[in-house]
Amino acid sequence: MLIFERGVKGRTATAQAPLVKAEATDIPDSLMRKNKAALPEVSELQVVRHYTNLSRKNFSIDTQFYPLGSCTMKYNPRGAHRVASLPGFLNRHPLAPESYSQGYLASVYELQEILKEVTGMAGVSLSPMAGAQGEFAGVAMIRAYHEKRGDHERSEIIVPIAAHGTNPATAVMCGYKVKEIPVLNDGDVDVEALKEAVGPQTAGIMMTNPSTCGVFERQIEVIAKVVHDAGGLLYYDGANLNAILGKVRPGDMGFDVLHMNLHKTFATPHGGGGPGSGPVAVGERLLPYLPTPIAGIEDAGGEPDYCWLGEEALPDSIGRLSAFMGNAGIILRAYIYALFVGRDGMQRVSEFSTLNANYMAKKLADAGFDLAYKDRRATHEFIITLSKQAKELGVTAMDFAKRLLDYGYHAPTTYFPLLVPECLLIEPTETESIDEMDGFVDAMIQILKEAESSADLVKGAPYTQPVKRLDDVKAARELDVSYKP
Amino acid sequence: MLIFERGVKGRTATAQAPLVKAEATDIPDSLMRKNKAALPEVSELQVVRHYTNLSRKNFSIDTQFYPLGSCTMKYNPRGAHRVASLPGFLNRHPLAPESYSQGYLASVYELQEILKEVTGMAGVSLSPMAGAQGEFAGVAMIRAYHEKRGDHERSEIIVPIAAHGTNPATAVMCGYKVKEIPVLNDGDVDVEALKEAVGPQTAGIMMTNPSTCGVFERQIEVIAKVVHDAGGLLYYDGANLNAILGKVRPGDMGFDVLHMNLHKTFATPHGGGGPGSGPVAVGERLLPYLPTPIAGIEDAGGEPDYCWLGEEALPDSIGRLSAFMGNAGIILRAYIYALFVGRDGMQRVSEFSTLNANYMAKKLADAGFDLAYKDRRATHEFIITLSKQAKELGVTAMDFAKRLLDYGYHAPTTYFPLLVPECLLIEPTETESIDEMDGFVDAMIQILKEAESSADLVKGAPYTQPVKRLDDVKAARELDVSYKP
Amino acid sequence: MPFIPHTEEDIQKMLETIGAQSIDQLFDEIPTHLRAGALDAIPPARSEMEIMRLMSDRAEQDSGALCFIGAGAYEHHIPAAVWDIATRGEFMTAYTPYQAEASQGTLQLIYEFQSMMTALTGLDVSNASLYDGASGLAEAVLMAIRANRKSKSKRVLIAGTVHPLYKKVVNSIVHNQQIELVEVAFDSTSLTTDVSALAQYEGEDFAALIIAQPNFFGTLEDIHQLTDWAHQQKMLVIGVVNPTAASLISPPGEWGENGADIAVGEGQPMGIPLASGGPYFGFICCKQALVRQMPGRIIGRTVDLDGKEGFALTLQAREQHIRRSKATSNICTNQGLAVTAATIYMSLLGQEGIERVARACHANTNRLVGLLSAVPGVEVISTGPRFHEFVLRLPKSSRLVLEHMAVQGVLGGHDLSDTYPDLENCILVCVTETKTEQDLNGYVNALEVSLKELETVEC
Amino acid sequence: MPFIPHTEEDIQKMLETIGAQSIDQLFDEIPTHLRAGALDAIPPARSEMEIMRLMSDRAEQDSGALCFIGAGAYEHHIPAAVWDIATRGEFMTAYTPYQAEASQGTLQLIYEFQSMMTALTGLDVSNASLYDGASGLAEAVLMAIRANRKSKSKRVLIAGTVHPLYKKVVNSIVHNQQIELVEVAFDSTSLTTDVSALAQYEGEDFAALIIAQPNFFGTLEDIHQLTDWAHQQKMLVIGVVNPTAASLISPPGEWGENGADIAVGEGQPMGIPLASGGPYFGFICCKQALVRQMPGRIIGRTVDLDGKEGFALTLQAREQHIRRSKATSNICTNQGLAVTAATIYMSLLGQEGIERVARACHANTNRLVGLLSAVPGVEVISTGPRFHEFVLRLPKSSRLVLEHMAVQGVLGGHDLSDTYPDLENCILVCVTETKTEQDLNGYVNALEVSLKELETVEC
Repeated sequence: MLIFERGVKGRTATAQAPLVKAEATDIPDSLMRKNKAALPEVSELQVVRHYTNLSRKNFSIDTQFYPLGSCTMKYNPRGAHRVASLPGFLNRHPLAPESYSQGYLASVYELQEILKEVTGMAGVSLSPMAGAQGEFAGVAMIRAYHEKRGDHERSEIIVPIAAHGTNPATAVMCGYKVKEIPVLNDGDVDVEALKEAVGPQTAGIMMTNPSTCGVFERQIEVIAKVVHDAGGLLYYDGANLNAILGKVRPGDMGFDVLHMNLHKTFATPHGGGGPGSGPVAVGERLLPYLPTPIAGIEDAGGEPDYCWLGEEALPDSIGRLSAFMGNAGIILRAYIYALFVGRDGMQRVSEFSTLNANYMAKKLADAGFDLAYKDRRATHEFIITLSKQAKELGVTAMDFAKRLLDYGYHAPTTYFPLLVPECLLIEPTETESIDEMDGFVDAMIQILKEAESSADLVKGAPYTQPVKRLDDVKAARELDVSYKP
Repeated sequence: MLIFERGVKGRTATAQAPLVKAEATDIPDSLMRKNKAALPEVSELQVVRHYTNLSRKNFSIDTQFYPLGSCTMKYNPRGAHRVASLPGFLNRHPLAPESYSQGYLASVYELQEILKEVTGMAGVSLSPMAGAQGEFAGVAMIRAYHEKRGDHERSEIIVPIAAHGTNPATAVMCGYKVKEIPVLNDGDVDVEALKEAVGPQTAGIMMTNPSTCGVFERQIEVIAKVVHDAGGLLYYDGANLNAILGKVRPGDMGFDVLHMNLHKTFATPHGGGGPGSGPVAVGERLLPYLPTPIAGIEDAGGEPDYCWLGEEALPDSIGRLSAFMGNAGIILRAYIYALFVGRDGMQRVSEFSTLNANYMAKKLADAGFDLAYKDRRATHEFIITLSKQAKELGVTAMDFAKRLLDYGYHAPTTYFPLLVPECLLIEPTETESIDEMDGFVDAMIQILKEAESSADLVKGAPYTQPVKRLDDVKAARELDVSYKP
Repeated sequence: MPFIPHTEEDIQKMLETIGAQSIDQLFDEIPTHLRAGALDAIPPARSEMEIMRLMSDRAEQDSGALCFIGAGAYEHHIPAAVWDIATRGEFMTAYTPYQAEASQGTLQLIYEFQSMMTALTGLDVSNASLYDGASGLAEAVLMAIRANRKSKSKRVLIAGTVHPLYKKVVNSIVHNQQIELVEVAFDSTSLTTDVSALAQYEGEDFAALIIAQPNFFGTLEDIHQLTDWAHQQKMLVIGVVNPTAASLISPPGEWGENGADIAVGEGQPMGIPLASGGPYFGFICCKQALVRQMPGRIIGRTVDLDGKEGFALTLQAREQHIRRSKATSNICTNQGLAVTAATIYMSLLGQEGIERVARACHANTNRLVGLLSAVPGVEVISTGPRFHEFVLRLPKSSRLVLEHMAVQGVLGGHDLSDTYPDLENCILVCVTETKTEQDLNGYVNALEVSLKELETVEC
Repeated sequence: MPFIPHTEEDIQKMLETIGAQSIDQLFDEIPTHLRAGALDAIPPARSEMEIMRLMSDRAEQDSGALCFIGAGAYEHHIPAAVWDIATRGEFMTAYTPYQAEASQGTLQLIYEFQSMMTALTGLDVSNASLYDGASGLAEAVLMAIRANRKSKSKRVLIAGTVHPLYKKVVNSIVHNQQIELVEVAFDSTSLTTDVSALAQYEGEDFAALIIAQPNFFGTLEDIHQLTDWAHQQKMLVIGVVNPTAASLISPPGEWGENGADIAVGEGQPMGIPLASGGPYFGFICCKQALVRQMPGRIIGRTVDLDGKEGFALTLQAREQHIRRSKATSNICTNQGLAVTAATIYMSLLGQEGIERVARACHANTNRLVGLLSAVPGVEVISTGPRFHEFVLRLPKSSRLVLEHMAVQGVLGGHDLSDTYPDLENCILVCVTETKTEQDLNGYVNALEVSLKELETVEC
């Protein structure tokens, strides 16, 4: 039942609005609203109950193992949430003077320093509000760099075929054409194809490493040389940074710019689809182009004095990407997470996420599932392909995914990357215990047995959720995207 | 699965304890702990996930209609919880000096004034930590009063048979014998029996009004006269105060002392069984005996200065009932609720809880259910008796209660009061909407139909909860009250 | 190891299963010389207790001022229930609802959100949110250019009264696609967009006209005239609106003869704390005909195998994970958690409640304007009908006055001097429903004291 | 009408159903002259926004001091997860788990709580909690009198080193049943209970001996000797213990040859904020043989119709709602929500974590004692092994010194002068793991400044 349907005309949650209804006689009638907005008319208890119960219809990290590949669904420390929710932080106006901002600015500045160190880059801007905006900022900086040098012929961004959809979409938003290059059977980029693809038209390449195939790109240094030699720059998509955090630094691999997904690698809550935060880090060459604002420091001896660096300080910046300075609350949470984890903890993140992924991969392989890249080490995630099961039993990756819900596990990412058929991309993260992983593997084995003995059971799943499989075609054809009373 | 069973030796939630393990060499070995306590050894995520999931196995006001008679399960304002959780309130030490207590004391003092006004009494102490402790305080004051006057012969407390079990248990804890008196068929106390029961041995009477029969005691003034004439005092059990809040005041009915259940009438969360808070209010005669401490005021002109009144100020007090001053956080929440509701809102509480109860009673009666007191007005709650159904269909009040859970409604109170067979005591409270009540009535009608067509279905309920009906006999016989690894 | 549950025994067991000697061996495909060294610039790990202490002190540093700054982010009362429920683990720690059956909570909530936004804006459809109001406007511009079939132009007219930071953000985002923003000068007396200023653009090809209501100065534009003019010129109309104000004043769907085509804005006033600027959320609504050009996620209502109502992501063919380089935007995440809070906020307040908030803001603002008329030397120069902000001209350096007021614990407003040379020593002042009579007097007092202090200094 | 959902239309519809003309008519059984008039002493209703503002100011008034007071309530770090989860609606707004099938969350949690408390105390069984430590001790006294089959006495021996407020509370609660507490004098040098002081009671009939470990002064008693003495005298032993300390020092179950019989204490240190004194919770544990004499709720593990594990209230025949006047206590509610928090706290910390907390408290306390040795004129008079409190004798009026320290933002300790004539100008100081090196120096500094100020005043 929709919240609207719980309402009746005239019902209100009285305590929540001013008790007196003030006059507004000085506004001309023609500028006043004619028809009242058809918002819900409900009591406070109804709202609390409705949304509490809605929340109970979700899977989440706090309730389930959620091995969604490429999404890094790790534990979101409650302490980070608590600290970021201190009234002093929640009530600060984004345009408050620096005299009322030192606490926030100190935290932001220190996070910038931490991110520089852990990525091996020379500068950081925290302002992009999500991974995709970070990508945009990164490619826009590549563009600004070429333009500043008067190199106007570079019109193409190279993207391996396994890349996230945001990569090509971003390149287009920055006014580039996209050239896709193939990936070999072992998951590495086809370097020969890359060599053919590069040229004076090459602005840069967008890559992740480890790639979305869940393997480390072994030719990364060759790739960097090929692209750099052609005059292009290397963009690192930080979606998979969790796999190498503190272990290998993008800067050391030859990347010129990268974004990070703080909501993944730095464990801030995903919130059912956001907010995220997608800071960018750059090498020396791109420093002048970082998006504004950035936290700076004026060290006049004694206590440091923090300040905002804007257009004046960075005249060649690609500019501002949000009205204020990005998803501040997420930035704070990431900073707090970094304080929790600390210097030594950074590489533990990659070590234990890698250990977990390799463990699960091995257990699943032993149970008869096909790994997509079985001769490779898994990184923090790995892919199994259910092509055999789809062919022999008629049970697809989607069916396995839906049936897993009945067993109380969120499904891994399905059908991504696009180049592996019937695949599940599985990322356990470092915060899950062996017990949870064993439970998941047992469920997969059980589902395989079910698929063998009663395929329809699996194909009809899920059975235990608030709804069964939904009619997506109807959703698109008979578009109903808002309630009409 | 128990939290203990999720643990493995050596696992810890590292961030939550000091990172360094300090020495304690100055404590003699003989005084040190020999065997480590077998507490869970789990990760932070495991704890969060375990208890989040456990919570999901509860019914609660925030998720369900919860018409549990005599328990006043109304909406617990989130705002009261938020305000009471302000760091300034949470971090105040109970023994902090008054200079660091003015904010808290002002709130407590004002709540005392509000409760005096709404009960019609002369003094209030907030220190009892629950209804039962409030009862204890009340009866102990009655005893102190008689003793102070040298009236040592009064050894009995009279209790109507419909009373809560805490009433007689309390009388005994105060060193009294209990004399039970009957209740008439119309729900009122048998005044003739009362007249016979009173005498020089009568210390007082403990009553609720409205009684647990869900009706207003019409003879209350006669009762008061009979008891007072015999030299006894009248104790008002505030369990049902919601029914008359702001409408009739216990002080005006002739009661000498009462306790209130703030967690009921003043809408503080019940917390799965507590904490509660059971302030006592008294008339002039009992003022000297109030339990300590009480918030007082020193009005030296200008800003008021609040202070604690302890033994020195109240030398005849029955003393202290808690180490500090009771369930302060609950007291704060109740104060905040009183601010929300305000002067005019007090009697709306009783009006709308009464309206709701009478509405539901009528709807159920119309649907063929038997009201226990059908010729009486319902108060804030009412009783239906399923004797007929039990006899004719073999389906008991317990069966109805369990089946209601399957329909998503918490069951009303069952088999209380003891004098009505196969009863359900139903209290909707004023915060529920007509829709929820209609849904409940529809469910009752549905269950009645089920009982008529397939009694076993109802007798086997619930089916949709985490467990089916539990074996209480085994629980008591093969006592397992703590996990042994 | 904070947050990592592995015991030594677990590790050994797992390595045995894998057949590896050590965790380090799992990284053997990575060239050794690429391995990172010690990360000295990162401080050592701290316990939660230590972090709480450190950060409480920092939060304290930023606290305590009475805030009269608005300029795109507004202090409102946020009911306690809003974040109590929005931060339940099931909402807060869920991912994008890709597995619809296991995400009905988030999906239904977003559907309800979309419905509320269309109700408030008076338009037909809404998406599931964008990053913030400013980037939302950039998406609206891209959308309008795609959607306007009557125009091939990559130029867009924008009122000079639109938030200056929004203009910057839009430019950052769209300029690489050779899209040009052409700014319409505003009337520096009325601080509104004079329809006569548009005359010069008549007959030119623009994809859209962007208007803000209330505008950046808090003043109300004559949106009906502006909208009708743009439609006559075959432009789409993009309205930048404040959702609180929309409950009181004419919403985009009611502008002019046919209503605006697209409405965008900052969702922050709907239950989102100021929080240093985010996470907020941008909203975007449009007429039904434009729905397939809308960027970002959209949730639709449908049925399951049993015909039972359910909710799912829909029209995904517009999005990057399907369309890749041909998507309507590269946007992926929305601001789900903020939307969750906003949906609860709008449910709790309803039309009646939001309107009361809007009216209280408006009345308080006018009250402060009234009090300021008694302060010698200052002048409220935005005299037209306003919502909850106004422009105040100071007799002294606005920078210095604001600094002096801040020392007294009053953030007196947002300085306009740098951005608008015509508005020297002017500040933008905002008063919401949160301000009491005492607060308003506090403002006046801090202002008077500051002016006096500056007087003295100059002597 | 805050929190009341009824519209005028709802009301009319309901009255029609009932067949009444007005709501007032529903009260027609109540004599009119009993109706209350206007409740003028109650302020008019306020909105949540107004209440938040008022109460934030009040909370602020009570904030900001560094607290070194213990004396039965202790400041510890409380992990954020504890109350985030404990206050989920399903825990916070549920009632007593009378409908077991719909309350398995609370029931299992309490079962786990009981298990943790028995693990910490080293005893066999625990109940679901009592109101607080002090009233818990009163219940333990009543229980011991019922349970001790070897004694018919209604007298109980209590060490003089037990918390003075506990003694008062016990007396308030039990004296009406003609129960007498006989206090054992303590050694004013060692601030412990000297076994030799017990000699005078040998051969007398007492139902129990009550000992606190650590005792009120923070000093450790020789609990093994005391326990064995009491058992030889056929008394039961009731231990009053601090659960944090119990992770480090000998728990009641390990005292003497046979262990204490009953352990009670204040549960507050297990994740409950100081919060002006409550809600806290009392715990009570005992040997298996005494379980049927235990007051309050007890949860047991059992199976359902399908043989599946489940949890339910058990041994209810002890309780007031069944046994009425013959119940073991009149207690009805427990402190469920506090227990919920404590259970999450104990899970997060575990034995290792609680022990680290205990060790850090102990080390910090000794550190402050060390620093104080350099302050002229003051003397730490509790010299024996301690946990996290000590007694400091001041060279000036303890009341004045504490007042002066408070002005400097340091709550220097709890004044013992009034309660213990032998301890004139002595204060009880507590240091927990929350205090940093800087805090300890701050203490010393505030103390020195205060002493100096008082010196000056007297000149």
